[in-house]
Amino acid sequence: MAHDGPHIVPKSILLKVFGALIVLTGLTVGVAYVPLGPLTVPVALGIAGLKATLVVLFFMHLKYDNPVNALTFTIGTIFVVVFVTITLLDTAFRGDLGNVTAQTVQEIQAEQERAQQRQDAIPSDSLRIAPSDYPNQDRGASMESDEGS
Amino acid sequence: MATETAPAPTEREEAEHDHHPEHLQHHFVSSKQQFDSAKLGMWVFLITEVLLFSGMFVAYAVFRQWNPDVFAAASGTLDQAMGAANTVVLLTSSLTVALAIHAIKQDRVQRCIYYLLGTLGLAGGFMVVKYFEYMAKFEHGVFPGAAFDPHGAHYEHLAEMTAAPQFFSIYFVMTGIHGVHVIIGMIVIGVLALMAWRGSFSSEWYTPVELTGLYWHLVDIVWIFLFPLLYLI
Amino acid sequence: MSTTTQDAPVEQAGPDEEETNYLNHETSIWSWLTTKDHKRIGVLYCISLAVVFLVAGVLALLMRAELSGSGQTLMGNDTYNQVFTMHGILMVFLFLVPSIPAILGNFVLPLQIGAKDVAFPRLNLASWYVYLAGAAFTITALLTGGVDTGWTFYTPYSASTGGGVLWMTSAIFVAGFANIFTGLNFIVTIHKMRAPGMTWNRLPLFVWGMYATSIVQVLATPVIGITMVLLILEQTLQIGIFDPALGGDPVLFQHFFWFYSHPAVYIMILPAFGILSELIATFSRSRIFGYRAIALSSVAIAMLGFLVWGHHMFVSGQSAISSIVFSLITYLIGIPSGIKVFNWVATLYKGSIWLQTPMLYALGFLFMFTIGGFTGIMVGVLSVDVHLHDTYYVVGHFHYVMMGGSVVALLGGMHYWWPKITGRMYNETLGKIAAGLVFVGFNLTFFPQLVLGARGMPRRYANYAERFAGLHQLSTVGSQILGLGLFLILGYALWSLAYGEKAPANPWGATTLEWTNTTAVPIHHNFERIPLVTRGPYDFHLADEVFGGGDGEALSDDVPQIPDPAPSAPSETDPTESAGV
Amino acid sequence: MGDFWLPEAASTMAPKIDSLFTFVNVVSGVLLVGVVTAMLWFMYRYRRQDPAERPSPVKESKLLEISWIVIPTILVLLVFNWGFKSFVAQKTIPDNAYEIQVQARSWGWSFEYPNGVTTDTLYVPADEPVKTTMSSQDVIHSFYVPAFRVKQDVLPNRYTSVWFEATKEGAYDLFCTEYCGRNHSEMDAEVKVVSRARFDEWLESAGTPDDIPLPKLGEKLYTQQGCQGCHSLDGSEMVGPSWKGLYGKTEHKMADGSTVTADANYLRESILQSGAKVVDGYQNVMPSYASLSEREVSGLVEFIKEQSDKELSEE
Repeated sequence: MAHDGPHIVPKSILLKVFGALIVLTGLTVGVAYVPLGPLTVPVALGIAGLKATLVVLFFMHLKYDNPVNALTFTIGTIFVVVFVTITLLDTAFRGDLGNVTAQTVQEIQAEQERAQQRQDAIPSDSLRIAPSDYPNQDRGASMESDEGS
Repeated sequence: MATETAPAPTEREEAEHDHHPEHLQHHFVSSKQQFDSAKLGMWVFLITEVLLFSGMFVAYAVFRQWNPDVFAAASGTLDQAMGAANTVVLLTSSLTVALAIHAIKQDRVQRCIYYLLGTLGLAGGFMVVKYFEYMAKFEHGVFPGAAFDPHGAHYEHLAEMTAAPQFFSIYFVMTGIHGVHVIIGMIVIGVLALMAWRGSFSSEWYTPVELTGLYWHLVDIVWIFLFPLLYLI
Repeated sequence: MSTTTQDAPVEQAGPDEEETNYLNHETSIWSWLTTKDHKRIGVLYCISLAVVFLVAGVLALLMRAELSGSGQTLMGNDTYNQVFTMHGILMVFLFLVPSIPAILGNFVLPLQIGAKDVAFPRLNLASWYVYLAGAAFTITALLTGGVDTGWTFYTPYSASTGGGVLWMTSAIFVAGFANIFTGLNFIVTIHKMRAPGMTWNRLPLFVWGMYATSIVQVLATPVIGITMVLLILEQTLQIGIFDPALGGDPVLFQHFFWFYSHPAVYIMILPAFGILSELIATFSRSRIFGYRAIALSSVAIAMLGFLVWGHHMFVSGQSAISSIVFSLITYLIGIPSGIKVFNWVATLYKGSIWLQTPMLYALGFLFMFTIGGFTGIMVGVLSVDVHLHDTYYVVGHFHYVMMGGSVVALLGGMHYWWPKITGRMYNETLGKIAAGLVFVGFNLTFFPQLVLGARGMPRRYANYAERFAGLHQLSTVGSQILGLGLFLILGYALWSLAYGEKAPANPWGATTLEWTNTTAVPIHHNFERIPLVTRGPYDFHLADEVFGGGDGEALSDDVPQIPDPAPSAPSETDPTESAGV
Repeated sequence: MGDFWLPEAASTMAPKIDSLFTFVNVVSGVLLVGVVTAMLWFMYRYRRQDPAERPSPVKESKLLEISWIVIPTILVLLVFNWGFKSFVAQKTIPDNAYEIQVQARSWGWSFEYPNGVTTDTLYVPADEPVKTTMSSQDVIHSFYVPAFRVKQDVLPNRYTSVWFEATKEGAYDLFCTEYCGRNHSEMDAEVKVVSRARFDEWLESAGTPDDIPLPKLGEKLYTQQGCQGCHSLDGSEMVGPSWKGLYGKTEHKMADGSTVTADANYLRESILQSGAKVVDGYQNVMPSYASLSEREVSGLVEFIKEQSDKELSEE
């Protein structure tokens, strides 16, 4: 834990890390032009995470530092993940038991209007779309088609 | 852990300097204890920064998950070249800060000042690029919040999209708060360069440089995440 | 416990004269306003928080007075809404969250671990000033139209009302920094500033409680900061994150808000656990049963506390799956809390129980916190919470935890450390009477609220159906008894400052460093010599010198020191040389 | 015990919730008595009799510690499981539920039945699952019927739902439990549970017939649409301007400094586009009532007109 005198990271390592960071930046830009489908976000975040790790370990000396500092930082990042994940647990699953609609009122109204327009195109009064027709339509359905973006 | 406050280092340090170390505050036993405390304090401060940004990342994640198409389309209107250039600028500034600390640890004060000034220049460059990016958006009515009224060929299609204002609100808030951090960093680095020039730092005491370095790297890390999230995907 | 041999400190006056201590070594107002001494900052915080508590408490009495009748009795709806809003905001953000850490944490923590000060004394002082700035913003909010949003600021209501909302949110943003500074300071202090021999297993449980609290403060407070920033931007620039009219999601605001505000509950209660452990150990003169379980359960609660915020949102329109997950994790927190209660009761077993005022508060805490815990289990039940949510049951529940737990522990702690802070004893008889009034008044106020809530009385109602009137009146009477008790405390505390009997160094026969190794009122640098710790915090049977053959009254200079069993602790620098740095 | 603690149970869900409530209450009570008895006994038995008393430390018992980890864990998991099951039942809406649309606004409720009838009292048929589809026109409100043990926040941007099956005919309270501003505590309504036959009869007759006179229609809308929450008829100050003597006022001052004459067109515009002109001294908080039919708007205007006529005749 205790070191004798300040630990000095060799300049060569700093330069190598910098080189790696630049290469990874190029990579992440390049990858953005490759259609990866659902992997787009994970790949981008993965590369960013790798870059951040390099910065933390070498530029910020965490690799050579007191483990307490590393623990501190790790706990911080864990709680960011907790915050994001558990919030998404709600927002991604609205409408699961039917007590709340997945779509907003505005979206439902927009959809109703579109349905109305379709209806006007084919003159028929047999169709009536009520808000109650929508609640169970899961947001997941629209998610699947969107994931490629 | 239990031995962290063991008295051993003091005796050695006391032997090394027969005088009371200049920067040692009275309530610390040794310079090492003081340095370690400052550093742990900085790390704890850094995680508060991380959690401060986390709120905006959550907002981003939630709205992106609701409107993936809109976010992809809106992110397409950002200038990737400028974003990439800024990433490189910020990474380089991180390197120069690391080198400044490297230099001061070896008592190379002159070199440390150069590196600090280099960092300052790069940070300034970052802000200049940011300024042009913001201006290009404002010109076309791309504002955060209620003023959002995109026009012009590149942006027109945004007006049709329901969640485009959310994307740009999040974009401006995230990059704005990040920008504020850059400016604060610039001020502190400027002060450090001045202090270094006055000979305040040496390999014996360089805590402020080290701590500012940590802060600056964190600002860099935040940008490392902002860049792909906002510009690329 | 023993101390090292070292030349006597310079500033120490002879035994006959008035001793120099942290209170009188410098006396100008300026020396107080610029002090970096953790003890003085604790006192400054104590004064500011007492004022806030007084104001917020009077607001509570006004609320209860209004509710003594079903219709309008004292004030109109708008006034009532502002009153309960200010009561909530002041109590939560400006009193309970900072309370124990800022007053007792600041005063006691460095003493208990054998440090000369916290790690960053300047930051500590800054914390107090930032807190005052937050308070100033709050006053501005009141002057610019007031706030009637409830302390929760739920959107979109908060976006549409009250001229003071912007100022109030800024106040909370600013005051948050005060908590972050305190938490950061304590984490570093506990990690880096412990005296030689003060291993993690020898830390007093109050320190463990403060450690767990600080973790929560540091991790959670920035999130309320960014939430308030987003709320402010939403009102000024109309960025549509939370406001549905702008395309935002109001439930998302609740996630942001409770991500902080639920852990904030632990910021309030974890230090109370710490105080309770000190009180129970000292006044039953026995080692805390399950020391490790209590210490680690605090840290476990701190961590798990971040995973349960959604149990405030079972009927908010969040997805059912997240309600279920949140409910399950909520129960996991109930268990460590239960462990603590059982351990404290077990500590009493075969002890030597001394029923002084602080101990009365501790025992009262055990009763009320247990009710708070059980009612917490009740509102954590998914389907029952649907019925109880946003009723007086919830009001009763969190007052049992916050007031019956946190505030009662603070009162116990203040009585316990009062002699150390002021150097004077309070009046024991009045102390016991006040403790009784607080206990009776509290339960009479809040137990009827549990019943009211279960019967369907919604909270935040200025007027209510006639059938609820009886219980409401009972509650109002209770609040007046409670208020009487609290004013009595204020009265004899002030009296004691001027006329109280001089306190000995260790009136309770406690074994932690702040009692055993300092003078009656600690000196500016805390210890004449940095202590070397050789035993656990509650090893009463090993600490013969502590009692001096009696109940602690006799302790002070005439107690023979045990010969030094270990090598010298590091020599300290001359206190005069760096004084005030 | 249930009778002391809980309100009347009038839905199929209520007994289930009540039994769980009572179970938790009883177990908590038993444990509380245990803890307090132990505490008081130790307090008495081990009270300090001699200041020099120095008890020897008690050996910690692993068995004891494990037991008070394991037993509470089992208890809370039991309670969680029970609560989980009834929660799913609470939230899973039966397919055949009778649907009522609920609109919440500051500070009132309106209930719309499938045939378009709108009321400010909730009528529901007994012994039949009823589903409410709710949304809010302004801020968050919460739909709470204590007797049914149902509660659900009503959001401005989404539809939320609850369902219940009333078991006893009678009148029950409906409260708003999400704080919504000045008259939050007045935002209540009545739930009337009637037999299916009487419900059908009522629904048949409650429609707004086209032949009722316009001012009467307006008077009905005045309470139904919640106008009374903000606009008084007797000139007293509320959130919005009073309707007393409003019609025909010539120097009607606006927030932007201009003045208008409060004629029928102005009133119409204020109802349909509430933010178009804001009266001096008032906040722009009124929701738009663009959903009203042409006849309903005219009805309201006539009703407002009547308030001024009345004043004239009184003088």
